[in-house]
Amino acid sequence: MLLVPCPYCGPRNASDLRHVGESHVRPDPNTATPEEWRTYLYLRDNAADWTTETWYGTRCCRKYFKVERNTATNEFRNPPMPGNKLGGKA
Amino acid sequence: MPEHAAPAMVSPITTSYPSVAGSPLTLADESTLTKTLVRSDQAQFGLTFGHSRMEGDAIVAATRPDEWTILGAAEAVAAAEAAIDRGGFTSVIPWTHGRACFRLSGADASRMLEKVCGIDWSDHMTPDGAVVSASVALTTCDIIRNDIIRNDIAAGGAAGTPSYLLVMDRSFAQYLFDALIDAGQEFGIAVG
Amino acid sequence: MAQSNRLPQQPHEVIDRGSPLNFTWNGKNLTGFTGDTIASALVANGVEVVSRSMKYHRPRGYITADFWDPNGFVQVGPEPNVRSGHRELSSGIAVDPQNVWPSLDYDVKAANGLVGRFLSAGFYYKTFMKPASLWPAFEKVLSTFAPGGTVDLEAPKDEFDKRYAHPDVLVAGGGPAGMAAAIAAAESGASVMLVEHEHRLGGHLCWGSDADVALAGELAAAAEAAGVEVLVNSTVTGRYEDNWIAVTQRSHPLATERLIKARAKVLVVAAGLIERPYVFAGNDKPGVMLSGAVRRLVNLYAAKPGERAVVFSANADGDATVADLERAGIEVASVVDARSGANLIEAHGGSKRVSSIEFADGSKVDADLLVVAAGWTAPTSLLNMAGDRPVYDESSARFFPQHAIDNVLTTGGLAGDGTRDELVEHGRATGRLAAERAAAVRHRLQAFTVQAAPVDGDEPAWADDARTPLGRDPHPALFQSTSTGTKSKAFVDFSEDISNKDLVAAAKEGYDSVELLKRYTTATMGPAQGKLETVNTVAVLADARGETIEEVGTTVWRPPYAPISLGGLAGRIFNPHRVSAIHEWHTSNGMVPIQAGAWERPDHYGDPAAEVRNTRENVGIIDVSPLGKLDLRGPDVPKLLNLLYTNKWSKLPIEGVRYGIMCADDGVVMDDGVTGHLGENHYLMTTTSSGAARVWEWIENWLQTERPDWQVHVTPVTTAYTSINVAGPKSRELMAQLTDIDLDPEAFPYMTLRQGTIAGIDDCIMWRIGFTGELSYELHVPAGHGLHVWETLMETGADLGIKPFGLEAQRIMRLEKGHFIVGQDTDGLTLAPTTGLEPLIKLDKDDFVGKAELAWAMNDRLDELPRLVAIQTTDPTIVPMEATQIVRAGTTEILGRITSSRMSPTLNRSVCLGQVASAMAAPGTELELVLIPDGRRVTATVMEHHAHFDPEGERLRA
Amino acid sequence: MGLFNLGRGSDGRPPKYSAAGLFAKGLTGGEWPRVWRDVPLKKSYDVIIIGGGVHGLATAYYLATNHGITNVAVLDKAYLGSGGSGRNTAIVRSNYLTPEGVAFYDRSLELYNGMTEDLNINVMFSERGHLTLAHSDSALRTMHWRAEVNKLQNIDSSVIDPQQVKEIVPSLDISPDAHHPIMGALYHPPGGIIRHDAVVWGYARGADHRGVEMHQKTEVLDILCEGGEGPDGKGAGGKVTGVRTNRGDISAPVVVNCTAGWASLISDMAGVRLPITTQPLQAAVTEPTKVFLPAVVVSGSLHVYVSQTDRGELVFGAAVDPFTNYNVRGSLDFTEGLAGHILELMPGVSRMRLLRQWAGLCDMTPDYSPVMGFTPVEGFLVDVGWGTYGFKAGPVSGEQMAECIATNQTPKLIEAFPLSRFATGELVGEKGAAAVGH
Repeated sequence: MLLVPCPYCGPRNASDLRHVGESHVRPDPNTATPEEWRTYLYLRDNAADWTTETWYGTRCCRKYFKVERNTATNEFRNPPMPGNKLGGKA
Repeated sequence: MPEHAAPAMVSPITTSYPSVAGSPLTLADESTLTKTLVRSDQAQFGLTFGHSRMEGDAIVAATRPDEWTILGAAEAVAAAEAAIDRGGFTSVIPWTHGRACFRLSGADASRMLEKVCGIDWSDHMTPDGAVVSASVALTTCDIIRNDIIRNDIAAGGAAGTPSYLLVMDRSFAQYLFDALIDAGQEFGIAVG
Repeated sequence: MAQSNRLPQQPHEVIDRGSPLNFTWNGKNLTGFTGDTIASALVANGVEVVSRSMKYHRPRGYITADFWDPNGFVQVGPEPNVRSGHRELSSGIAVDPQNVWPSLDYDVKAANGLVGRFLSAGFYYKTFMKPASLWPAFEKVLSTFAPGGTVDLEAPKDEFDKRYAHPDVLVAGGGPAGMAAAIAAAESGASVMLVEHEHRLGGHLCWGSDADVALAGELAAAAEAAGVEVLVNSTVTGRYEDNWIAVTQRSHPLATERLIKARAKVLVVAAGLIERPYVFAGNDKPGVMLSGAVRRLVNLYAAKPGERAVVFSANADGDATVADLERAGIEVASVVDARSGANLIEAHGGSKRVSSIEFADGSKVDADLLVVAAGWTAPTSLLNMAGDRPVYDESSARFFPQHAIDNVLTTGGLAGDGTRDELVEHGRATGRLAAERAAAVRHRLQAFTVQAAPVDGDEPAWADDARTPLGRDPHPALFQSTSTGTKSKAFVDFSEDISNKDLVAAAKEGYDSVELLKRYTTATMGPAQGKLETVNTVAVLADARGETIEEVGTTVWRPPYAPISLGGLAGRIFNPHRVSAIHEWHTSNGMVPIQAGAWERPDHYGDPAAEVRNTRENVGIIDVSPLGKLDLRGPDVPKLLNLLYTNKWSKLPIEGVRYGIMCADDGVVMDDGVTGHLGENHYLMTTTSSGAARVWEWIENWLQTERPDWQVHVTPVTTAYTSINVAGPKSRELMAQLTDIDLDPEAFPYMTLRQGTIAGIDDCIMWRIGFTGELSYELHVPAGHGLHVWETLMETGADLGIKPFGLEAQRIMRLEKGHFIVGQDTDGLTLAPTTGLEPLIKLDKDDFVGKAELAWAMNDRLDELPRLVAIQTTDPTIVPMEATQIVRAGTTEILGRITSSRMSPTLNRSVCLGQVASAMAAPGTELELVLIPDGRRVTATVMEHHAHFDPEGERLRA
Repeated sequence: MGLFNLGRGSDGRPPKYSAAGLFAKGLTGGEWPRVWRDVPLKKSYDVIIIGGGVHGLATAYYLATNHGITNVAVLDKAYLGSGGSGRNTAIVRSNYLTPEGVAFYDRSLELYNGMTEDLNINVMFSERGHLTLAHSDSALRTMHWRAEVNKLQNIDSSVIDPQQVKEIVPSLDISPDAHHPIMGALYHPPGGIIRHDAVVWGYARGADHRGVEMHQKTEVLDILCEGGEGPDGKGAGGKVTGVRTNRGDISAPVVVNCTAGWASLISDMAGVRLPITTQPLQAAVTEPTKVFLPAVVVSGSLHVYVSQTDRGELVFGAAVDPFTNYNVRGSLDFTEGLAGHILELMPGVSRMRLLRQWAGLCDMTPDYSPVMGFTPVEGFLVDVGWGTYGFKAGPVSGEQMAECIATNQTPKLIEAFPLSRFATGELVGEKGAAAVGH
């Protein structure tokens, strides 16, 4: 069970939160071209690396917050896990 | 139009379990307590998220980063509401009917919670007064550690006995009550 | 004779000879003692063959006599695949062999042994191909070879349980090093959980010398004294991310198995070593045993593994076995020392038992027991799961951990070799280090966790690993003997019946990487998951490729370390269940329930059609408490509503109620409902029952991430209110008796709300809307008084002919009125304007969710999209089942489908909603339907209005 | 030279597999030739296929057999079948929701049916029937929807009632008071399971016989392009010239991305962005017992599917993990949830033990449908976005991609799946009622 560093609650089991997804910006619907809009809707970087993403504290603080997670190792940073020592992933 | 008398509010807990005096672990239904929800961008009661204290005879708990819950007898809650800072953007919402409330008390209360909730219930991580929202038997609860300070056997033992208030959506209350009674068998849980 | 092979009292035996236990083996009555394992009891009773092998059905006896014994699987009552080498004997159990037919002694399938040379690994990929039509028959035959026991599907479910734990230090393995680590960690102030796979602490000390046994006792007592939580007969089955540790406890008094989920700050792996079988001809014959098996049987259980032994020893444990055998009075015919280059060639013997042993020097010795001490396998599973890739050490002929992992420490045999004292000292040092690091993590956790007690002082520095490493004893590299020219097979994988020749052949075919070899031959795929087989498999492959074990590399050990029962994994199954404040009343008044998500609610009370008629003629009430309700407060609520709904909200007056439809940013319909303006900066939004939680998160998302400057407080009040819809021509008359709110149509018109006292209950909300199409009032009353209001309605309405109605009646009435249900009449691609609500989509608003896509769709491609229309079949008695397909006449080209259909009690004809291609959406268009289930084709017509009944809505505006 | 290039006839074609052959080898102790050759990597090929799984190997096989294009290299960074092809739960079916989906998967099933003879290797296709359980009215409605779409295209698929479900799978609990009552099921007799490794090896062997080269432990580090609008000539308007691997550069006019898990990363190398998020799909297997489960059982709302192999192991799968990541280690939460759901469906199996768990990477697209065919970069084709159903589609994807490459036109069967649909917003209807259906 992943331990997610919620900036409001502290580290929480991932099952108490919901992964919202890779953070991305919503264009102005009045000026966006279809291509820009659908890029916002459908395209993601999906990097196997550090990714800035949004989580929601469904069963804790009910806050949306951004974290940086390495999608290859599932390590978190910013906010840091209470010591990446907790991770010990390789 | 004929007069209709308003009866007392009804708890969602309708099944009855035998109540055993002096059992080591008790679960009490306190759903009819008066409850008020405060949402505010102002500091309230000098309490930050995750902490609670007594405000007179009412319990005041910071249940979310911008949210406070007041629980107690009607008068006590009314008194506590007087202390709300209504400046800034503040909403005071009646919460009595939306939420059910149980009190789990006894020396084994934290070991009991370990069976249904993934939070670390040790004293240093969840001391008396701590407030945490988490999944309890797959139902989201606000849990307030509110140890028994008075010597009260009925409420589950002597002064200092660990005690937790579980506050949850009313519609889940009966399910959760039954689930807790079931999970508590190994500690001889009884209805307080 | 009972227990013919029970030895006289052994100095450190764990059986209680004063407490005999009866059990049956293969139908025969036998006796053992309390403390016996099933295996030791069988051996003590002279049982030599306990199972038949999977492919060749060769007779097999115990080889390791422990949890991992590939031959020791038995059926115990309803329980298949019981590890008889581990499971303790209990009174009255029925133990039976598995994988035998018709009997253990005479097994027909043993005939496979004769054709074995043709059953090379992977043979089934190469045959049973023609004719293809016969494969199912072949398959049936093959499946009778399925190894393993029988599942008793009728047997009652056992009790299973779960718990969480948060130990500072969790120690996996209760041998000398593990116990010492646990003690030292606890003495350093850490909370410690010590998990031992076997039935008692001590590890290999238990079957060791007097001094070994004494030390085991001292350490166990010290652990107890230090306050360590000790779990025996429990296994650390997995290490997952962030030190999430799975422990299977088989020793809980109330539960057959209990899964403990521990978030350990530091994990200490002290799993010890597993003795490795040696690959040589005949190595699977009953009577060939590893030294550990013999020492357990003799020293712990006083069970005699044979009469005349040959010991093949490459290490101290082999040597010690000689002493044990002699002490127990078992003849040791010969000791062969691998360290001086001697080697085994073949174990000869009949089908049931080894009879003589042939050596490399050509000599042959008669014996019925061959003890093999050929070396060790390091069970590095938990380290693999933590990301380590252990490396092979030539001189010690085994794998060792490679990387240091911050919060996973290793001690004991996994870390190296040493004397008892060295192992204990390394364990202690590891325990102290673990406690120090745990303290640092604990300090951080406490500092980061909002509800935790304030933590004082600076965070302890991360302790460096200053342990004196254990040494590594040289050990001969014994994997496979040169069994050339021998007839009998040399097995690498006993449970899968894979010989070294099979592996070499597979490698030569090109399956020459460990993973491909595994997949092709199924080597290491059996119940021990490679603990006995992997290293030998790698060694044989290395030989075949002329490479070193290091070059070939090993495979990844996957969780769990030891199998967990499905019951244990499931534990206590929680199924959250929601009911309204009126639930009890429904149940005692003939409710036929329906499960709607987590909600249990009345589908009807016996006759939904009658409920409809009564509501249309008199008055009916329905409990709609599950209706999602959100309390919205703040000056920016109108902005929020304008953003979330496709229509406009700025001008909704206080006491006004309005319907709205919500889309996602791709324009697809997400939810709908009415929202009422309760007072200044105060609104009540209703959502679909199933959408309540989603819409709440959706709103929070917009407020928190996209519009953080807006002042809106959203509070879920779904069950703060009991919601009751009072519908029917007589509803006004009824309500007039329960409230002093002015109900005059002029004073309280359609699509407005009032707040006040109902049936003596204050703070009720009442709004006039009409999902059913009737004059109706939707009441939202404080939930604690919901039952009172409901019962008062029923009493007061009695003479008006009031009847409750359920979900089904409501569904019928809304369909008669042509109201669609999001998620039933719409789907994951339905764009808002195609639902017939184009007027509700205000593209002139500056922004709303979904605007961009809807604008493009409405301008460019609306006529490419399916439309939601009302449909009536030509034959009014036909009710086309929901999901009935609409096709181009006479073809199979799909043009749409029926999304809702019912027989209308009001119109006495069937009524439908459906999605059809826009070309077919014009009123009057004739459609062809393919009925379910018989495929009969009937015609239907697209109607002008969605509403089949009262399209002008006079009734609800009455 | 490879290690064991043995046993080939002068024509380079090895002998066929047969019972007789087995018998002979058994008597003589003779050896079988390599299943595929181990040859040196060339500097250039006509077609380079990235990904040595079912999709890549099938594409190579059909390029060679149907179109005579044999100067082809299949590159895999690990060993053949090391990705999704060896990690899936080997279920095949064609009872999809949309006409385009049904037609596509039905062709795949057809190819699977003839595969044992086509490839001369026993892929052990077990046509045992596939049940998708419904636990609610709405689920049942969706089952009917699928059944009707299927029937109209002559797919054997129908909705059956709880009693019929019980007759097919006696171990299921159909009592109405169950937490998740079984209210019916979509029954698809042609669905079943197959030995997934055999499919991989069969295509590899078949392609090898016709001259295609398989190169394992050959990782693509970059895709070489020219003329594109992006950096290094990558991106729209450009064309592919080859690939850079850990074993050097290889040139080719056509490069096909047949990877799963890394699909979006590989495409990025050509400057082509994909609408994909990568999420692990977990699976697990129990210890073997005597066979008692005759059909494949799926519960969409419980997110679990199960079948029993001829070896007697129960094989489980679930829904993809709830967050994107590239980690193929199994999780404990998965096995817990899985066991809970299975015991609700089949209380009798509580004593069976979970033996092993693993995960594979799935490339999820917004409309639960693949992305196939041409991209804005000339010569760079994709066969990706296979979500949780890539294995089922392997054969037909290979056949269609081969045709796409050979004819330089998009075949009808995959017209619904172009990358361009995400720019025009015309998503595939599987999104319509996207329940997990494996």
